[in-house]
Amino acid sequence: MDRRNFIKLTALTGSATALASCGNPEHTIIRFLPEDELTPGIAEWKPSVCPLCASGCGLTVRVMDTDVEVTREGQAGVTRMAVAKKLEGNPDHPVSRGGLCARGQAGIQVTYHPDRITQPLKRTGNRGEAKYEAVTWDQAIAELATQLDGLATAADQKSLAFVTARRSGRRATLVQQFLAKFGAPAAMAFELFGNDVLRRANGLSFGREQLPTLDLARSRYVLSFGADFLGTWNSPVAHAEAYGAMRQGRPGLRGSFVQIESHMTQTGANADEWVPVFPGTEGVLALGFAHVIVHEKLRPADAAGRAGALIAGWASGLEEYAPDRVSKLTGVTVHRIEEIARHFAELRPSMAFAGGPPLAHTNALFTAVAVNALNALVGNINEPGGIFFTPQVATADTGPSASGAAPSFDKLAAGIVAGQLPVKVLLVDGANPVFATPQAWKVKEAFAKVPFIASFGSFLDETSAQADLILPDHSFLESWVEAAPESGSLVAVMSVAPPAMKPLYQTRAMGDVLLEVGRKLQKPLDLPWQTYEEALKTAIAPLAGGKDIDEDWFAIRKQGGWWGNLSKPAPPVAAASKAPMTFVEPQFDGDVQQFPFHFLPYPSAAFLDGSLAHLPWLQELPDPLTSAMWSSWVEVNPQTAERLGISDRDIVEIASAHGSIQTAAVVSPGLAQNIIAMPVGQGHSMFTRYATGRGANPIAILAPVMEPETGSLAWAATRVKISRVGDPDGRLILFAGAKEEKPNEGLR
Amino acid sequence: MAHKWGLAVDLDRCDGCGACVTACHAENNIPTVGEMQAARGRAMHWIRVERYWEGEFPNVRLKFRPVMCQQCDSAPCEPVCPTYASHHTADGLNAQIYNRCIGTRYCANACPYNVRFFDFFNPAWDKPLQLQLNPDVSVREVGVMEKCTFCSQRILATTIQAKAEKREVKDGEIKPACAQACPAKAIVFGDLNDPESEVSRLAESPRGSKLLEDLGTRPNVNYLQRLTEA
Amino acid sequence: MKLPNDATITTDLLHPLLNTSWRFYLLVAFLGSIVLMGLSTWIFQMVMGFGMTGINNPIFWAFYITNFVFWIGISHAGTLISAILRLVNAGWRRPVTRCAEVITAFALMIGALFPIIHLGRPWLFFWLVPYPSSRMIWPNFRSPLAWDFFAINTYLTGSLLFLFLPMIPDFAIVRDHSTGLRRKIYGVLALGWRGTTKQWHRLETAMSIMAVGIIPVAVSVHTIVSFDFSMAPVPMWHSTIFGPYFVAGAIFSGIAGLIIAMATLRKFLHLENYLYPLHFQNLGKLLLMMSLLWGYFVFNERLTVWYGNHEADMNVFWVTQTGSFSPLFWTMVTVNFVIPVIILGIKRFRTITGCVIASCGVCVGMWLERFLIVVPSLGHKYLPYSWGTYTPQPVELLITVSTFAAMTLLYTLFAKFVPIISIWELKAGKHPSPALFPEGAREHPLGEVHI
Amino acid sequence: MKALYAMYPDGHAAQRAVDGLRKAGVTDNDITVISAQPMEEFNFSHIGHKTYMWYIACLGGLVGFAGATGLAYITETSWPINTGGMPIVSWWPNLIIMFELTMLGAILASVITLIVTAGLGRRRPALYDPEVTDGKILVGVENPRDASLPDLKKALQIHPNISLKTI
Repeated sequence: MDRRNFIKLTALTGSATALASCGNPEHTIIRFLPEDELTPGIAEWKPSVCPLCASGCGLTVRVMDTDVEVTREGQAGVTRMAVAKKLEGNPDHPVSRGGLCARGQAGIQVTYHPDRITQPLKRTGNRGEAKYEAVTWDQAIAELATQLDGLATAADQKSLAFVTARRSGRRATLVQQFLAKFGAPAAMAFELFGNDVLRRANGLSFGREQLPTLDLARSRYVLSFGADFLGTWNSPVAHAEAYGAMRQGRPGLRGSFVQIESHMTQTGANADEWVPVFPGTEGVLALGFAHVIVHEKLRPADAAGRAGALIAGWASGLEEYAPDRVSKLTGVTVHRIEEIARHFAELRPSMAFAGGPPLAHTNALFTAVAVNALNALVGNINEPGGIFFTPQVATADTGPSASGAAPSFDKLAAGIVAGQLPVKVLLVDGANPVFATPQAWKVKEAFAKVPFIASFGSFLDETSAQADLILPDHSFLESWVEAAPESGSLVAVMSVAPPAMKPLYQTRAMGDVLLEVGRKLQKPLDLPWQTYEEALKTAIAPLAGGKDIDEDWFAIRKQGGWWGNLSKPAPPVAAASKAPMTFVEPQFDGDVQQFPFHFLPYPSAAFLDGSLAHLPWLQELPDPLTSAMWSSWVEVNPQTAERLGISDRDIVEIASAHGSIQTAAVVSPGLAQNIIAMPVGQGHSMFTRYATGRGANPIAILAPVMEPETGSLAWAATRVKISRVGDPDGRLILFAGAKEEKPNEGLR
Repeated sequence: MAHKWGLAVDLDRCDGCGACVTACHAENNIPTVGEMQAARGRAMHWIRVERYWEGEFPNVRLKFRPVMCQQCDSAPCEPVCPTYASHHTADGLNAQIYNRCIGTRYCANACPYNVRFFDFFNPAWDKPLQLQLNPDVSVREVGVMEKCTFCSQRILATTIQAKAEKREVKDGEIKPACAQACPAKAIVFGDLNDPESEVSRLAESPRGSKLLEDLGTRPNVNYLQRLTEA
Repeated sequence: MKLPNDATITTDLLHPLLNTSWRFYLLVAFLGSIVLMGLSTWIFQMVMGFGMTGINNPIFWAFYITNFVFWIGISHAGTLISAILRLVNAGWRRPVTRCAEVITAFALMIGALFPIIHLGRPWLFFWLVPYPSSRMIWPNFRSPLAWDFFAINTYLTGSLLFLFLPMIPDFAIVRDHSTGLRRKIYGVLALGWRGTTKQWHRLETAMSIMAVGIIPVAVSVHTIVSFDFSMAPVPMWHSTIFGPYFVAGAIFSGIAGLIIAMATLRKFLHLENYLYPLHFQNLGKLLLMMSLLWGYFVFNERLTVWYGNHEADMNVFWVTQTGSFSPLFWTMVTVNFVIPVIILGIKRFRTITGCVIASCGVCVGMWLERFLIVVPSLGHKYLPYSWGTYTPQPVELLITVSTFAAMTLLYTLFAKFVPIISIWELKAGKHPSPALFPEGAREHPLGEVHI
Repeated sequence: MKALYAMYPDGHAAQRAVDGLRKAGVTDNDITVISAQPMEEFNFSHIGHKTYMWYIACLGGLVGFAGATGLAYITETSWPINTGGMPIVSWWPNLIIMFELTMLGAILASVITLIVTAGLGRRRPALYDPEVTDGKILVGVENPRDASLPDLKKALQIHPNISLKTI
């Protein structure tokens, strides 16, 4: 692809000054007056919020004055600016509690990324060609407005679609209001590793359609079904902080932790007991535990209440989940089942939770509900050391609701391709569906059929490259940023923070752009706010419940958000009627003979679903288990590798019924013989100089298998075959020393 | 009374997430060497999270161990340096004076922990990534050795502050980047000369041990073993 | 074969100085170009950055240090050997000493260059020199590298003087047999030597003092080079055997180098009348002894490590015995021990050709030995997570090759401008001191004593 | 007349000439014998073999040792750097440097003695004859007293076809 031109274009001003500054900058570059008074060399700490994942950790940003090359009114020059130097966890924030994960630390590179889009762009070449010309904001906004007016005049507002990654917070509210007022269907929140199944299950079992908050710190026995809760799942920083406390925070009392999964994750590596199971049978195992507990009279069956009622045969003692049968189904020994069950019931407070691969099978909802029932049976819900549900701040305020719910993303794509869903204008914010969806979904083809696509992205990724118009958002350090954490805190949290620094480029906050477009339309939408900040303030300032809203607002933005007990927390939703569920074998795509291996893609520790692959620090961060840097790989069990003649670093081909990819092999003892696992994140065809054309993307070959209840992708339900196709070619870079160097083993 | 800075790393808290590694890069202006150089074994991580597999599937275990400069009391890296670039500070750190270093790389050979890194090229940052550089830490030029400093810039800033306020440095007041970032609070920094400090308290722990103790390097980093069962 | 008399000795040995063939220029041009290539490679490396080499974390030393130790080893041929032979007054030394001492001088110069080439910032090498800098920061005398600096400089100075003093009378001879500019130059070099009995006595005394002094220095130099390794707590480096091990290895490779040099001279300068098979046989015997000694040391080193069975040591041990480095290791054993012992142990094979073949093998083998000491240990220190591997890069190969060319070039030039065999010492062979030889005993001009 | 000398074909002749000169009452110090190589087996070659070079060499060694000790001590104390509990002045390592400089001192001392006592590198023209390098042996007397000339001539004229030379 033609990245070179793109850089030339976007970094027009930057590179011009860069060239000019060869030699003596003082003489060749205009020096603008600093906009604000600075104390040279003195660091200032400003609050912010980490937007890189849904956890919504609070940050403190170290800000210092520095010479920055900027353009003002098209004039290149150097100015003295207060810019961010380092991100730390906000010690007062109830989610991050002063800690920050590797991804959060690297977040600062989003702002300073050399390939950021610095101004509005209009497509000149074909879609995906990434040929753009610079336009002014007025032109860009006018363009978008005319497109929307076009829909309005044709009374075709329904064919405006909005794809985003966020599901909560004021930003979502603003989008939702915009769409509703315009008359379009609600926004589609697309996450590859979404947790819709778990939310649904929690809704069914406990009346809370949200992710659980784990009170690890006070727990004595933790039972995790496949959840990589210390690495990538839910709210890792909060979990890690609590995990530390669970292990060594209480003198004389060390909580123990059992990980049940089919592929060793970073979390599993820390477990006291690591229990591999056959993929998709975690729910059975949970019920096996429940069976033991009930039969040994450790707890009465009815203790599970509503959660237990969702499992067929619960009241009658779960006869079909007797340990020996469960043992056959899951591959866990009877003895072990009984032992873990007893510990779980006796070492209270205890907790169990499911996440990740177990909830990415066709029987995911059953698994989740089963684990919930196990929890409820032992009485771990809303108990210290158990599972909590963070009270949610109601950020969606009254107003017209979107006309009609959004279709799930695969349906949208299919609809467009089939021509049943004529989407005329598509707005994309923060999501990269072209990369993060199975090829079988034909998302790219779908986008090709959409007449007009506008993206708010800061980088040219696979999806932005399809856009006709790019309206680059600020980086989170340059704009108002907020998050309404769904979990990770025992009290209600609303993180919000003002810009930590001035914008480096001609970018604009997406919220403000939407508001302006709304004003610029022929039939203005009269949204209730003039600015994004106002939208935040109106909803968040009242939380403090003080007299002077401005004072409250000042205090809130100063500490980086509001947290505390809500005056009137939302009540649990009423029990949805649901027929009791029973275990059904998970369905896998691909014939067992032809595709003998379970294919397990997992969010990589560095890049999650691939949205962070453009950050050099994360590219060079050794993977916790394989120590791989700058590359992607596939993990194979040693026996399997020996059988197939595969050794470390060999190039292998992984083929499913829906495509094939090639990557390097890592022989790892951390998974069963019939499973191969591969991290998601690399394999971008276009995502800045650091990620483009690096490694392979396992999502591409996934089968379009859905979890029937929620319609979310069952990304662990694909079967593949693997074969050695080449010698090591150096594409796999390991930080750890070579394993070969144990030549004496043969001799001893 | 002089300080004696030390670390305690609680391996029972550490979950191997690698936050410390990135934090160290951010704080100390450590360049990312890029794909080509990383492939040639020149990736620079002043702190690395070592992981060791034990056993075979299904009875497989994994152990993490963050390894940074152990700031040894009798450091093998110091006497071998012909120019005193690698020397001992009054508060017990193994300091590296980049400007004195002529790049014999002898110190790196002598270091049993392999925590010293060599600048094979002048560091480069694609503009404007250089805006992130920490002004308190010098950028190392080609041909010199660099290593973990326990974030001496932070130690210095705080001690100066304390002096200005005519008081002692409080325990926990200084936090190296790795300790500050660590979500699990597995890394604790403090003054080993102060018996009240948390790091001294942890050093007393029966789980405590030092890395490659038998080499007689007398490290100032205490590793608290990870327990195996409840 | 006719025995040379005083007149023929002078004419034969001055012949290469006084007339030059086109082959000489060709050779010099060829070698010179290689040397220039080496220099430019070094400059390239400095400009582009040290990363041009194959050095990495944790293998911080490799080719350059190997070459350093190798050349210092070669340098142990001359001065040490000729000093010993002088002290025991072995007559057969007379034609040998100078070409041996020359090796020392040049090998030292080249060897001493490598620690500088290998520096990350070579332009600051002078910080190793103890001079009163502005902040009065002196070199660290605890560092084995500082010891190297002193030892090598002492040895170099001593060797150069040791080489130069016996050349003075020969310069006088050249002076008297030449005219014009050449006469002037050699006149200066001859320092107005006349050859009075007093001068001869002083010269002889000085030489014997130097001989006594230079031997311990030579031993110390390679011991200190071995300290560079044995002072560091690195698996299989931290060993007390390294001192003698290195000295033995140095003399071993030194003799090999000497044999090769002598054979070449004999062939190209037609010195068949001066360098006899006898000399090669004597040196061959010496080489055989050193080969056995070397084998003994290697056996000691390996056996003690294997019995000690310390985990870190054993990793390195197995990597060299059966692992990725084993091909190099067993090649080394073959060419350093098996082949020399066979060739030199059997009298029939101990011919000039045989000696040369064995010597070439030994040179290769000793280079490998140093490489196998440096790299595998660094690649396999205590924490397996930080292990590494090493592949040499073009710059290292080019610079290494060019130093061999440099050695040959310097040697060629020397043989061109200085009588490569000490004329006066040959002649002096005819006038043995009665103190050393009983009445009626007669020393053959080429060394054998007949009673 | 600066000097009176004659060239002799071999050591025996030279020996006779030297003996003659001695009979004529010339002291060894005034007799100059020049040959292309040392001729240990002839008595005349022992003229002027007395020397203190060995003692001077030892002296040089001592100087070198002292110098090294001083250098080590002064440099190590001039910048009292923190060595982490190790001695500022560490004698074991310093011994190595002392040893090297000791030997260097000895070597330089002996070379200097050689140059000075053997009168090397002096500019003033001295009694010499290039024929020496062809194997002839020069025996002569520098700055002879005119009175003694006849005796000297007789002593040197051991054979009719020996031609006396003067400069």
